[in-house]
Amino acid sequence: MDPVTLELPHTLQRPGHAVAQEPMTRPAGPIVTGTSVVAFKYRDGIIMAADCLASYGSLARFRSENRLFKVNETTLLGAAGDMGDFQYMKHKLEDVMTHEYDMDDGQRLGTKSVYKCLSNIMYGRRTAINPLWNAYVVGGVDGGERVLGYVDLYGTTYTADAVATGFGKQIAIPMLRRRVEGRADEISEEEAVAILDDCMRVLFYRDCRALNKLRRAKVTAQGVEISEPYSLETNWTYAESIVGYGA
Amino acid sequence: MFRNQYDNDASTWSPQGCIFQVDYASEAVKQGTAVVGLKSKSHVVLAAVKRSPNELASYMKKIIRIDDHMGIAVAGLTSDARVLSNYLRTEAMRSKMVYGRALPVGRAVNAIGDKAQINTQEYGRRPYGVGLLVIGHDDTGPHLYEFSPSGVVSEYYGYSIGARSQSARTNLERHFEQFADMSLKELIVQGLRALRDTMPQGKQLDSMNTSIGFVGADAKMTILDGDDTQPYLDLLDEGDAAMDTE
Amino acid sequence: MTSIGTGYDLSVSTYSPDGRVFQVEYAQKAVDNSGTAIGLRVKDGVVLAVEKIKHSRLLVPGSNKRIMTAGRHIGVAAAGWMSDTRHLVKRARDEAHHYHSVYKADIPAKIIAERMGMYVQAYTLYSSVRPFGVSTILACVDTDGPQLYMVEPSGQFTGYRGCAAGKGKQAAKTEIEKLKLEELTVRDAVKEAARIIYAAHDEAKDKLFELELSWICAESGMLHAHVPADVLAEAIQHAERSLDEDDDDDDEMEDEDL
Amino acid sequence: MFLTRSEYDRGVNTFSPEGRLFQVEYAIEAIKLGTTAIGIRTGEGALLAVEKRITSPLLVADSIEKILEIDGHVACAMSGLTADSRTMIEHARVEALNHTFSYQEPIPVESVTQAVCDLALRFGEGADGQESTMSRPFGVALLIAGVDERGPQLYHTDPSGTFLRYEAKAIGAGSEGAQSALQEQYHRDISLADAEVLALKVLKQVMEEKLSNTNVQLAKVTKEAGYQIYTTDELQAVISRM
Amino acid sequence: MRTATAVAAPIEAHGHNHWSPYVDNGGTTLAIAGEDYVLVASDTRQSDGYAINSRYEPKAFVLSNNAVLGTSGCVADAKRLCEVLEQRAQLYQHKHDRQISTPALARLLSNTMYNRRMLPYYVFPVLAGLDSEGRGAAYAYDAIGSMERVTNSCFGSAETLIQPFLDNQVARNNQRGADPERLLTRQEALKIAIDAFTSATERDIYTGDYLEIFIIDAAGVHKETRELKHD
Amino acid sequence: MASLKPGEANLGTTIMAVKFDGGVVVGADSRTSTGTYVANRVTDKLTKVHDRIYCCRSGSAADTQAIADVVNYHLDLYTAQHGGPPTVSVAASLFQEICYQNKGNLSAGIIVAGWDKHNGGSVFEIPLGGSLHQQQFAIGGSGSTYIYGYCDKTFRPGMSKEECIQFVKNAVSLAMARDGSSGGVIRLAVITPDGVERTVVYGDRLPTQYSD
Repeated sequence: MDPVTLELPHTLQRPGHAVAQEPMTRPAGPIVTGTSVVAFKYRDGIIMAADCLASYGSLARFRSENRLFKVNETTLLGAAGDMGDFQYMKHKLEDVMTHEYDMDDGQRLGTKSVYKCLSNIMYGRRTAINPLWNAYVVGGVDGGERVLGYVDLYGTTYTADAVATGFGKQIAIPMLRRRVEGRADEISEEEAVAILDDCMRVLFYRDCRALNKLRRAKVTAQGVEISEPYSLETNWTYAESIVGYGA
Repeated sequence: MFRNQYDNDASTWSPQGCIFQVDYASEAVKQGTAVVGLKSKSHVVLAAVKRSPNELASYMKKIIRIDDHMGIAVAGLTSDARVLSNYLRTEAMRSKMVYGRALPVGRAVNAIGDKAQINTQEYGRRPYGVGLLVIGHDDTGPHLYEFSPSGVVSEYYGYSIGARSQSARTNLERHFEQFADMSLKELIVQGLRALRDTMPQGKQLDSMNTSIGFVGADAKMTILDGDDTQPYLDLLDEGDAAMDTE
Repeated sequence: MTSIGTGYDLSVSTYSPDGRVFQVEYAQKAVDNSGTAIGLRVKDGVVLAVEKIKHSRLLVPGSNKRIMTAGRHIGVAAAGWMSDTRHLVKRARDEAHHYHSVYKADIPAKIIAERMGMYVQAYTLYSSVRPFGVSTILACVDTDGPQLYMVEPSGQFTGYRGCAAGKGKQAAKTEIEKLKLEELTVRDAVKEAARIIYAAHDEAKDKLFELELSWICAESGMLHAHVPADVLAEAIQHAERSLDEDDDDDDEMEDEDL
Repeated sequence: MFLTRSEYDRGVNTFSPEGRLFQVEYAIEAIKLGTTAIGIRTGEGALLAVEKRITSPLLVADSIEKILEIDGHVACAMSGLTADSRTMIEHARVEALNHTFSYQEPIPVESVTQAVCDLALRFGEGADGQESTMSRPFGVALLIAGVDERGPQLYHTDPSGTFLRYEAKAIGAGSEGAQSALQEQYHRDISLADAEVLALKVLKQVMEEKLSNTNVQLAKVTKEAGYQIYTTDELQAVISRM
Repeated sequence: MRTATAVAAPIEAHGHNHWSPYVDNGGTTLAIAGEDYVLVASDTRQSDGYAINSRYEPKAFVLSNNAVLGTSGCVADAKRLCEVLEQRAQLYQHKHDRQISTPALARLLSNTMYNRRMLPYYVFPVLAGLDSEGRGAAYAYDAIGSMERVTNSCFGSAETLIQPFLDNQVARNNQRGADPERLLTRQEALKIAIDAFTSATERDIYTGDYLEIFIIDAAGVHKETRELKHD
Repeated sequence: MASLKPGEANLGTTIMAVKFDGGVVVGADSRTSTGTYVANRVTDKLTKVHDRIYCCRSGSAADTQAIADVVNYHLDLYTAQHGGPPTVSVAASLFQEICYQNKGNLSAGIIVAGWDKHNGGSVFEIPLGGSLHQQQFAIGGSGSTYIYGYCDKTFRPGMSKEECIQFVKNAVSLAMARDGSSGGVIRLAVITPDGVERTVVYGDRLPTQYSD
């Protein structure tokens, strides 16, 4: 039986569809988008957070999305940018992991390998001028070593003690520079959670595309844990002291 | 005996449910000089006899490096071996490129096994006329595999293929329980000992016709030829001396 | 077989005067020469078992698997040519993968069996290829519960409660028919499967063999997986005990599969 | 013997029960019909010598080319169905040029040889898995002589697509006699000058007609001057030294 | 009017139709060739606009044949280019069963880059190793593979600050009474490389954090890492 | 992003689907516009793709119809092969596959809703960009932007079938009242195990609301 393939009938192919392959017509840009992902290393592993919002332009359209994805026992993926592309990537990674499972030969695909594979996909699409409109954060524990990496639609990759995407780069990273950089090994889980919540709170205050309903996840030697959605305490009291615009 | 009816191509079953072309291809393996492979907990070793038509000629290459963590020894049609080793090399590089990891040895041999299977099923092709011993070290430790023209691959503690390899296998069967804890050196000598049993009357192993390969947790794939093999050949004789005294 | 040598049996695209396709029957021979493989479908899962005949003690136990996985929730046990088996398993994986990529759902047992059947059958149509020398037993748990199918060299595929292929087919079948499969749990089935493989094993023909056992059940997270070591050991003990009861005492067996 | 063979020697891709590919072995036979060619490796350079069969006085001897340049530092002599060799040498030349283009360095001698052998194999699956392009093996053997940083080298290739490195090697009709002669008289530290004489001496033994400066061809590859084919006078000089 | 319809793309998506696949991640690499050695130095800061991505993301890579590839420009391209080069060097080794020489590698790199003429690697590499005579060899490239063997070269965000300094101190251009032929000693080269980066870090926001220095000689590759300013 | 070609019929629209225990209610307005001209005032934007699965189409009429046809074809094939009806999520996945793979060339925002025996009633949304989102209720089309407030305020999980029908009527009529690109009649379909009842609320019988 021929495997089913989905193709649109020719009636649908607009004139010039043939040249639709040619690069410049393609990039549509992100449509349904998620904002910041924030993550950093702490004593026992990696901690990461992302809110549950998928925006449609400025419309807060889907409010219980999960932007944190468990790739395998040791690897966690956080996604910002286009949700369609993220779903596509999830399927791709699932296929890779299924293949690994089928091999059934005691080999494990470590976080570094997942990160490499992910980066190749992103770079490949970028080089085809048909990028996946995402920025991803990969976190995991690979052979006892903590791995925290970033890759975006340009295929840019880097690893660091603290990584964030989008608005988080501007707002969370400076906070993390102070509280995490250089002391990742000392930070206990409680402290890590506190730091992370602070970052997410400020992002909620300052990022128009953020939502005060988020998920937290950690990767440790024990594996990957993704929390249920929760909300942060926020404080508005100083509004009282602001009257007029200072004239 | 009606074999000739059924043995002209690889896409015909015989009434007994075998494929003669594949059996014949296995004969080609027996025409090659013997190679031996064996593994310990930490290392895996190849030993091979090289053939040379006359004293003015160089010796046939028997051991080929695939990657830092993998190598093969060949018995049979060298040209087929080249096809397979090139394929293995590209697969190994692909694995590095795509996942940044050394190609798992088991997957490597299965890949060529699957490739060989196609040649045993389609008309106009022929089975590969070569057998391989594939050694390698990956996340799950050292491995030794045999690849045969039928496309079947099997993992062994120690094994031998090629001319008169049966006597080497008998030798290995006698000792394989000890392999696990052997040092690399002991393992090599043990391999040479098995290899020696395949030598025809009046011929023996020397630094010219012997080839040694090994790989392990702490050792990249290494191939020893010529004088580099001498120290181990010496150990081999010492070992015998020791045995005699016992 | 009468028309052997008459020339009607040289190509899979030739019928014999009595309307048989000999090449397919010959391929079946390859299956009958191989170690026994069985599958049991019980109330809470599926169990696969094979008798892996070993031609040498040098083989690494547990390697060279004859039961393989095709897409997490599907297990394939085979009797016949190992290299043909790998070819088919590869195809099964592709089918499972493709189905998932289109429907974002796991491929149901019936569909995978059907597609494999069609694939195998295609190799019985053209003189340029030969039929597969393997019968594959597909185990699967889908939305309709545990499923078991067997695909034969002819491309014929059938659903079973319990099935067997290979050397010990007959012996195994009679044993399986005695079981009340609907009442068994996978835990029992694992033991029974081991017993049946041991019973079907022919000491005289091949000395060395290894039992391979896999299952799909709650315990394996509804994924196809080889059974844990302890379960395997327990099953083997059970098998050997019941063999001794059938008073053919055989000490060699002990050290052979350990 | 011949009869039983014929069961399995139709297809290039059919194994005999002993696991042999007869078509290839027959192709190797074809070389025994060819003119004799000799190669000798010395410390100073590698030498090639061939016999030309001047079958008719009307024939322009120079038009028979049995030694050809592959690259500045590699040459080859051939025997057998020499027409086949053209394809192979063309391939070798291209490989050599590609290498120089890619790496700005001369191609190693062994690599050219390997390239030729890969082509020779294309009656079956290509070395990198390409589909086959020919329905019979080449019926020609080559002696490839060259110099690279490993020093002077001599290689012999046959239709089976396998090659070996040699100190001295003879191919063609007179190969048996010639090879044993070489094995008696060759020694590792032979000088190029002596090698020239040896080569011609051996050729002389196996040639029907009398050896002259027109019916043999001599060429050398040295580190200093690369590939050089001997002029009639140079050839005469060597002959007179015999 | 379209904006009133359901299918109007969200504001964010507009203006992406001429999306450029390139980013400049800043950073600087220099090379100085001597008689029997060659030196490569590069900082480890990776930035994206005003944001520092990582303080330690090396942009100089040791290749399997002991040559060093220093890069600058778009890291995605740089890393891939390095991988591709490694793989081709590996192929060379498989094919000719010997390690590729640095001059051969230099030519290979040039071809590799030119093969992507239509979508260039946005990288300005310097390749450093020893030539067949054992002399220090540095090769400088543009983004599409035009190459030149040089005694010194600097590419990247601080290029305009450092190159003139090298021209003067290494090549001795416009240096009265100096012998332009004399090559620097190892110590001199090291000193100049360090000074160059320390000063450039003061003026170029894209260069900083750490300095990695590779010295290649007959004995192999020696690497040392030093602090640069983190600001 | 593929925007509409001049003269291409556009479903500037209000579409909606709500899930209740035992089924779903889908609803839509009926206006098709080219520019500011109403090309069709009684369009049926509720398209059946299988016995118990419907989709509501917004975006280019041509695109969305073609997609619906393709999916319909594949669902029939599926039924034949599997000897049983597909789940709603399978249907939704097919829609997504097409919308995602061709996102550069399509302008389609689709709601897929229906009933199947494994998951009961379910509602999926596939906006531009081809992502897939399962929802309690979904609204789409240009009109939807005017009624998010009303819907978020009104919807409660576990509403009865009748409540859902009323909810859809009110929401769609409010959108039609404020969105120039939506209008005409309200078409409704209620999908339950027992079948599909389709009803129409005429343009002159719409729920009333403040309209000065």
